[in-house]
Amino acid sequence: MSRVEFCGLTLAHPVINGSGTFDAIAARRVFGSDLDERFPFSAYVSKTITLRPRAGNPPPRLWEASAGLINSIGLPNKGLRGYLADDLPELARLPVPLITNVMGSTAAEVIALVEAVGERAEVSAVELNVSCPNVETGLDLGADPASLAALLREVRPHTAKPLIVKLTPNTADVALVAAAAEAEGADAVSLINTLRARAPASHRSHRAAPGLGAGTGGLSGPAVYPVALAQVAAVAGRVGLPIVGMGGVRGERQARELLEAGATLVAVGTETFRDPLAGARIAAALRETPANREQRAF
Amino acid sequence: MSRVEFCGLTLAHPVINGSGTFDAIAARRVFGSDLDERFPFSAYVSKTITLRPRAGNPPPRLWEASAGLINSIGLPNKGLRGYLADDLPELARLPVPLITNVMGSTAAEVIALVEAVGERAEVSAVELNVSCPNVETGLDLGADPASLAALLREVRPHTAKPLIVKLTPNTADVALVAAAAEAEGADAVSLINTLRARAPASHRSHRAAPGLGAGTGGLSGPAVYPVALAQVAAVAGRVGLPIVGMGGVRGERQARELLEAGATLVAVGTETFRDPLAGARIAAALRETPANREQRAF
Amino acid sequence: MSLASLERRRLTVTGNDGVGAYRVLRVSDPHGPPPSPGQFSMLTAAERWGGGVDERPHLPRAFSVARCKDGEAHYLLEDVGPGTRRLCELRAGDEVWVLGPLGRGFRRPREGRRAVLVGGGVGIAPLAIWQDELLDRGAPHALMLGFRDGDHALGANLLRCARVATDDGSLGHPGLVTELLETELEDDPRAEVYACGPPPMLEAVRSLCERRGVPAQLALESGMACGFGACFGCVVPTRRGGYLRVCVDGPVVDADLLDSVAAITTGPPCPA
Amino acid sequence: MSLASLERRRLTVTGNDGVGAYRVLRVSDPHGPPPSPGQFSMLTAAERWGGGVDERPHLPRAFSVARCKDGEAHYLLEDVGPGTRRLCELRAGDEVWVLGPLGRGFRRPREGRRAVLVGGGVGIAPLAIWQDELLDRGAPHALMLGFRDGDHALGANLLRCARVATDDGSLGHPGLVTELLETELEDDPRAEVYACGPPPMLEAVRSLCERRGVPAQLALESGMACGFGACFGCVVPTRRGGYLRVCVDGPVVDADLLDSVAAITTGPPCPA
Ligand SMILES: Cc1cc2nc3c(=O)[nH]c(=O)nc-3n(C[C@H](O)[C@H](O)[C@H](O)COP(=O)(O)OP(=O)(O)OC[C@H]3O[C@@H](n4cnc5c(N)ncnc54)[C@H](O)[C@@H]3O)c2cc1C
Ligand SMILES: Cc1cc2nc3c(=O)[nH]c(=O)nc-3n(C[C@H](O)[C@H](O)[C@H](O)COP(=O)(O)OP(=O)(O)OC[C@H]3O[C@@H](n4cnc5c(N)ncnc54)[C@H](O)[C@@H]3O)c2cc1C
Ligand SMILES: Cc1cc2nc3c(=O)[nH]c(=O)nc-3n(C[C@H](O)[C@H](O)[C@H](O)COP(=O)(O)O)c2cc1C
Ligand SMILES: Cc1cc2nc3c(=O)[nH]c(=O)nc-3n(C[C@H](O)[C@H](O)[C@H](O)COP(=O)(O)O)c2cc1C
Ligand code: FES
Ligand code: FES
Repeated sequence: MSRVEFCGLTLAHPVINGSGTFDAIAARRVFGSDLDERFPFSAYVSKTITLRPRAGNPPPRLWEASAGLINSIGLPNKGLRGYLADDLPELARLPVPLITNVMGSTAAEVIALVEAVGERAEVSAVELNVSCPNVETGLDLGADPASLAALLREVRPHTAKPLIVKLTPNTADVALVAAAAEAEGADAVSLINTLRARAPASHRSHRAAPGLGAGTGGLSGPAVYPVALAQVAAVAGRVGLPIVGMGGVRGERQARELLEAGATLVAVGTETFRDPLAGARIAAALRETPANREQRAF
Repeated sequence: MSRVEFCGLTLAHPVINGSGTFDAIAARRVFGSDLDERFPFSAYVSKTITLRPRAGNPPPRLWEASAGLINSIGLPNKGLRGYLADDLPELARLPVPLITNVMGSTAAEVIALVEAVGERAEVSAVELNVSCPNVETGLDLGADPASLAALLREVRPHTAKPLIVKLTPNTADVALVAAAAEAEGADAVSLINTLRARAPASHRSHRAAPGLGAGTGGLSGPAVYPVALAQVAAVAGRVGLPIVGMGGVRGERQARELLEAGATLVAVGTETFRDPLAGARIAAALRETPANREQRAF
Repeated sequence: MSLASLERRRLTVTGNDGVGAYRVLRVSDPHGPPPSPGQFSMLTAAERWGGGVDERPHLPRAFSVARCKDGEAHYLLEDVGPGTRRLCELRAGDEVWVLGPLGRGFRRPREGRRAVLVGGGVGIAPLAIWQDELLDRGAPHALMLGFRDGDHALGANLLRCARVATDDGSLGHPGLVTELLETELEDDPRAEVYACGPPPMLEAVRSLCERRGVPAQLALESGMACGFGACFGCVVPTRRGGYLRVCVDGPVVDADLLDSVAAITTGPPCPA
Repeated sequence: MSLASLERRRLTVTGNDGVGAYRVLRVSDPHGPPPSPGQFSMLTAAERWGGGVDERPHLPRAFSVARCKDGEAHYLLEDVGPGTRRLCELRAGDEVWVLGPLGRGFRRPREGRRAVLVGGGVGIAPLAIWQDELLDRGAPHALMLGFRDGDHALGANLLRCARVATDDGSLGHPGLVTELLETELEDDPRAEVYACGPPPMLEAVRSLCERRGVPAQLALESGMACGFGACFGCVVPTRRGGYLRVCVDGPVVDADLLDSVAAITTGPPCPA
């Protein structure tokens, strides 16, 4: 398994990062030129960018769960202007295509983001986050086919770049939501985002404090993998769009199963925290064992 | 923590079983009188009973996941008539109150079940399963507030026994669904049922076969606990009904956290497979450490 | 048939010895209910159950009691995944949770029939304790065991007077153990067959016995979550339609309850 | 400041010795980038990471490099949960994944200032390697360490010429190490303080130094998932508003960046 076509891009392998789980700019500071020389992903997805800067949620932001992680990061980012001015030039130097993930709480906000990001030559595709459970947007736009359709109907015309819709898993029937995205002109869907979750109250300080500063958060990591596989398979059974499958990918096995279930690309999130080269490790394993794969297929 | 009031029942402690995770009749065959002498739960919830007998799904029915279990059991049961004739007399001999869990795919079916079960003196309460993801009912009745409301409006008048609605976690906003249950006269809600999940295709036999006979299944065990805690807290924040909290309870910690999040009872499912006395172990631990609990509360 | 206590018991490992490709885990259990041959236990390492490949094992694992001697229960282990791997690591002094004995074991041969024990791979385990009992009772019997190679065939040393077949011909009869069985039934049709092994072997035994009208008791395996009838996960289809639970209706079942054993082969976990 | 390789390295444990309530884990690392004092590594046991209480640990854990000597990196461990428990179990020959060195370490004292090292509990770890460097350079410095009791105070033997305070008075000054610091700053106001320890101690150091106008470098802790800026999970609030990431902006930060260290105390994991 080598080059992959995805939304008109030709990628060196099918493994990318999940939005918000790899800060390439910080990583360059930490790892120096090693970062660019061995960049683990075939495309780089930015953290979610919002119109205005956000500081993110108060700590604690992390809680380790059984075979997983609950986070309530709260989408800290410099805002659109800061992203375009400070981050984009740095990200453009990465050796892979750049996908910028954006989120807005109204159609107007989303349009502003998609237009501004989409017109930049450095950006190969736009991913629209309609699913982050950590943030009080009032509504979870992606939780229901009708509201997602309404949003996309307005947003879609505002960029010619490939538009990937990152679906929320916190919904009754994700395939219906994906079908709405397809009908309204999305170029791809990505899933799953984190499952809405809660960490127990922490009893470490004198007063009972929540284990997470924001009370609730999102669950990721191996614990969610069976849910991710079910949702990717359900979406693949319903729509013809390319799918970026993610959620609990730790190694080759999960990556291959998601691809077999219908994903075109897989994304790695939490596993990168354990091993910054996880993406490259998985890509190499996918490349090395096609024989094995055929053997298993008959 | 000792006696608990729940829907007019006085229970010896707050720990019961999750429906379908303990077959008291089989257990009596296996463990003899020990079963009744040390019955681990303060009430017994039956497996889901349907109008007609069901054989259940083809094997394989189990797949072990990271910190959890995927099952596609498919609600095997003797059907209403067999349950009433064969099982009810045996279950009535248990030393604890009996809750019978029922499921139907139409309001008429559910009414027939609720009436027939509710009129039996041996049955203390009826639990209505509107959430089982393993079974093709066409619709998942509990996935959406409106359809659940419509169902309950028809069903509620048909029994005077306490009616517990077992909600599905596979929904956009479980608190809204719980609110619908409350508005339509449910006496309690129980959650979470298993998360819709999929096991990988199995490569053990010569042809690639699904890891589960039925393709998809439901995820339970520690992996789902952070989702259960979030959903119980969300429901408790919205409705005044008593809540049976479950999903990944392994020990005292999770039980206590669910109770603190607003549950009146907790139910143990998958952990019972590991330790048949898990319910009793957890109940004892809850009883023994009230001091500790107060210490942690200031 | 012994009844298990509802309480799983925390017992101490007294030894763990390699026997060819297998290990024999010995657990001190002087006061436990005596298992009947063919019964099994659900085992969980008391420490670090979990944390293997894919964060497994999580659930307990089923193992036939292979022998019960001097206050110790023996289990024969084959490392096929995270659960068996962890149990294979245990050493004297480590502890295991044991729930059991569970299930229905072997029934004595019908009047006038001689026991013929047929085992394949790690499926020799319940035949060992069954042979112990037959020997105690002075009951005449035949024993034939199949293995994939010589290293596995060393497992035959755990039983007495076994005829051995190996797939690779490295020991005994080169070929399948069912070929030995065929000859045996040719010679003595008044047999009652007791078989345990991988599904294809069990299926061969089943259809052979069916053809010859010889009664057979098959010790089945199936992926189990609980072992005591709680999860309905361990089912196999029956001839009459519907399913039986291997943990409470078996693991030993009369062969004529089943249409075929092949249908079970997809079930995890179910080692060769 | 050394740069880490993007590849975590699988290294061999060369020893693990108890020192009072702590353990010193030694890892062979002759070719790794030399860590600067105050830098840390993310550690994961190569085998059986997971499977502890609540099926944890899952993520790697952060540990200050406590010493770097003879091709070995030393880590000082306190068993406070499933991750540290597992690492405490490792013995010579076992393997660990190491990502590092990470983060920003201590900066030299400003011109004309003398280093005063203040440690509490397991927070003495980065001070050990820092003292090694100060000794190498012949830089004059003072060292004071606080512990809860005598067993923990044995950790002071890992450094040289420490003044010790214990909460229970079993060794040295009965009371808080910040009381020793107060006297020290009284005597020599031209100090630069280097502190690492539990949040209440760091906060006491911070406010004391602020009151006295003494510069302080605080080695912070915070729950970390990644250690290299990827997760945005390890933040602490800054005086200017907003947050800094302890893993990439720290762990050593100038005290005047912070309004208070107390705000961090709720963060898991963050041992005494
Ligand atoms: C009644 C009975 C008696 C038995 N007696 C013995 C005995 O005496 N000795 C003995 O060695 N064994 C015995 N077994 C089999 C034993 O229980 C299994 O080998 C054991 O459960 C395997 O567990 P594992 O974690 O090592 O491997 P697993 O990985 O759980 O199972 C092994 C196989 O299952 C499949 N599998 C892979 N991933 C998964 C997954 N996520 N979930 C489920 N399956 C998966 C794979 O194909 C793998 O090869 C018995 C089983 C039963 C039911
Ligand atoms: C830069 C840096 C340097 C460090 N240096 C050292 C060092 O040199 N030596 C040293 O011993 N330690 C050091 N630490 C601390 C060390 O990283 C923690 O002690 C370790 O991560 C604890 O992991 P654990 O699994 O043992 O305990 P955990 O259980 O993960 O954490 C311990 C505490 O966290 C809370 N907690 C409980 N459950 C959870 C949960 N599910 N998720 C998250 N938190 C939970 C509890 O209150 C518990 O007491 C350092 C930390 C940092 C950030
Ligand atoms: C710490 C953290 C931060 C995340 N931030 C974002 C984000 O900014 N935008 C987004 O769309 N998804 C975000 N996600 C979700 C991931 O991209 C991914 O969908 C999810 O974690 C499942 O994959 P995993 O199990 O491999 O981590 C975040 C996840 C984590 C764990
Ligand atoms: C094997 C199995 C069978 C189940 N059968 C039923 C059922 O018949 N009816 C039902 O309402 N829930 C059923 N459930 C769901 C449980 O009652 C419970 O809601 C779920 O497993 C979460 O709890 P746990 O993590 O403690 O297992 C079943 C769960 C399992 C694992
Ligand atoms: S293993 Fe659970 S019913 Fe048989
Ligand atoms: S630990 Fe992940 S950003 Fe600091």
